[in-house]
Amino acid sequence: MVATTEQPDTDNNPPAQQAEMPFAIVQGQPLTQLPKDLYIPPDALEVFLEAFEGPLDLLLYLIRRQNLDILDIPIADITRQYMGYIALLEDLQFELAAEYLVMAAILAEIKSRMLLPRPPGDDEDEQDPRAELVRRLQEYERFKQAAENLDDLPRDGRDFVVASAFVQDQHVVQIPPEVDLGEMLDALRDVLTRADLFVSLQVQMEPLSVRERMTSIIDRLRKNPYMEFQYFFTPEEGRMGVVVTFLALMELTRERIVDIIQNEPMGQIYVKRPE
Amino acid sequence: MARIGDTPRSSLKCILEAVLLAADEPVSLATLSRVFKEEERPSDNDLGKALEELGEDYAERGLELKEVASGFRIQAREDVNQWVSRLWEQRPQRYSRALLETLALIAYRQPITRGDIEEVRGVSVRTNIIRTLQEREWIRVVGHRDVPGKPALFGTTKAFLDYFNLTSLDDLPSLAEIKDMDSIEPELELETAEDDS
Amino acid sequence: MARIGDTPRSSLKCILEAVLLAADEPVSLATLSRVFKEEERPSDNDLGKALEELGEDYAERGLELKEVASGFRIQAREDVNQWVSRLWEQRPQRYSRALLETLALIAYRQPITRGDIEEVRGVSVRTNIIRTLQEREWIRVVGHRDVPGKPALFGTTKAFLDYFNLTSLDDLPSLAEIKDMDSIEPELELETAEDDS
Repeated sequence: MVATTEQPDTDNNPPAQQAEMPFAIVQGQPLTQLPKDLYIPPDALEVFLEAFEGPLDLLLYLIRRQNLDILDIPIADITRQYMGYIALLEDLQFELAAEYLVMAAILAEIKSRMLLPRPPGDDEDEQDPRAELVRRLQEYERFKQAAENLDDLPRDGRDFVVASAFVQDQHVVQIPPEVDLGEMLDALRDVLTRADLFVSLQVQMEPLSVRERMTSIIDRLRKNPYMEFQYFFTPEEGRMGVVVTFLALMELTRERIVDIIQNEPMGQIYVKRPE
Repeated sequence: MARIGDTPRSSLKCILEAVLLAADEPVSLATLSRVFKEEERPSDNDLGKALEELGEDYAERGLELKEVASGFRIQAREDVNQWVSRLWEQRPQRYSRALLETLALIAYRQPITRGDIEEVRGVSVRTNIIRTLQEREWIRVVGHRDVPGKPALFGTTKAFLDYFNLTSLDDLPSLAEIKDMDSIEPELELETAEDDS
Repeated sequence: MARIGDTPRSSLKCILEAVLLAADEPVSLATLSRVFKEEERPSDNDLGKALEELGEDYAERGLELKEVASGFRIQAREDVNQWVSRLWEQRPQRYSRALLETLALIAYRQPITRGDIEEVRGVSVRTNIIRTLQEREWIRVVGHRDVPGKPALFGTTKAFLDYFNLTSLDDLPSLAEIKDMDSIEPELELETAEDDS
């Protein structure tokens, strides 16, 4: 790999304005070169590497700290600096994430392509060899920025706290389900089919008004368990109403829900709720 | 760093209110005192006064400042409890087939005893079905049949008719009509769907 | 049973305040509406107006009524945060850059696969970052891309927006522009010549 052959600061010294980034601080002094005889605790380099979120982040750092235009990276220079760090880390047998080595290869490749003479005439189609890297660097940088923006947003528990009041006897209210009439009728049809009531019992076909009247008759008997027979008939309802009431009373008697009592022939007839 | 009372929003009373509502449990006077840095810490007397004012602010609100054993807390008043408690309502599951069959039989065969229903359905009717229908106020006991055990007779209620938007039981399709329906008519469902909205 | 506005303490505004403070999470307009029984249910318009009034009542208080993604909630303002935050000994958690960058990519680029994230960041995404984000319910699997391996597509949740005090993804700070490289094309050859001295 190209990276290992190149050593930092052997031939080309970096331009003066490019302050080298210290890779470690030793006794308060930034360390930019690694003295061959000095023992650096591996931890220090680990810290250095952990400061970066990967090769793109490291490259961005190298570019930004020198105020370089991201669109016009001096690729040879940046490659040399990058390789320098990689070599340094490898010298220390520091286990580098594979991504750093891949990036070293990419940089070396771009560098060599930059050296090739570009074929005259078709420079329209020929892309700058750096284009893809520049795109990736910009793309990464915008999300690095987005992450910082996200970190600055007001945050639950850090910048504000959700307010809550105490509730005594917090009990769960049961909301009854909705019922669809069709659903209920479906159920009825099923049960009647099962019971074979459709065919066998013509009494089932009686008008529902009789059933309703039966209920209202017993209801009235609840308040007054002993009532005159004619009391249940209201002339305003007409003949149909009279028939319905009569059928209801007959059915109630048959089902032994009410008693009909006549104490003497031709005497008053009473409807009585059984005790 | 801002100090107490720099803005109306950071008056002692406002700070205490926010602290009490931010805490998950009652806050003791000592803890209330501790949220202030030493150099600006109000006296217990000032704290007490501010709490009193805060309590007065709540006189006409759905909340109250309450002192309990472990400290102060702000809680919802009983006045608003009926609404607050609906926050934790359980979303309904659907009624069982057995319940719907029971309800339908009561509607069509009322007054009817539990025994009658069991006879038609061929299975016993669980008590909680009857209870659910009674709690919903769709059925009620209208009387008792004069046989041993005096079983209760059930009938439907006005609330039942209202719920299904019926003026009387006669508005229900007759059993003959039900028998002939392939499935229950769409218009019917549409109608009830509108009612429930 | 009491009705809305029977007493000042049960005015619509007071009920809403108590409900919002009693709830453990932001309350949607639909839920606010549901705490009222059908026959007394206020219109969305009335609800909106009462909420607005409530918000105005809080103008000079240490609290604010805030609408976030999943509804309305009442929260302590940043103005009083220095005191409120002293209720808890623990400092609020910090998140690593790796986690924040991953979250930012999911927020801005959703639906996105882990592979997509790795491509932009230039490093692999550790599984525990994805797990942490899922456990916090800030992200969820919204589907799978139809390519070999069917990688999961991630998206953010309402809880994510709630946590960062946002109503919708539109409220996120906008992303930086990508600049075009063509503009610097002419200087290219000159530059490379210098570099390779």
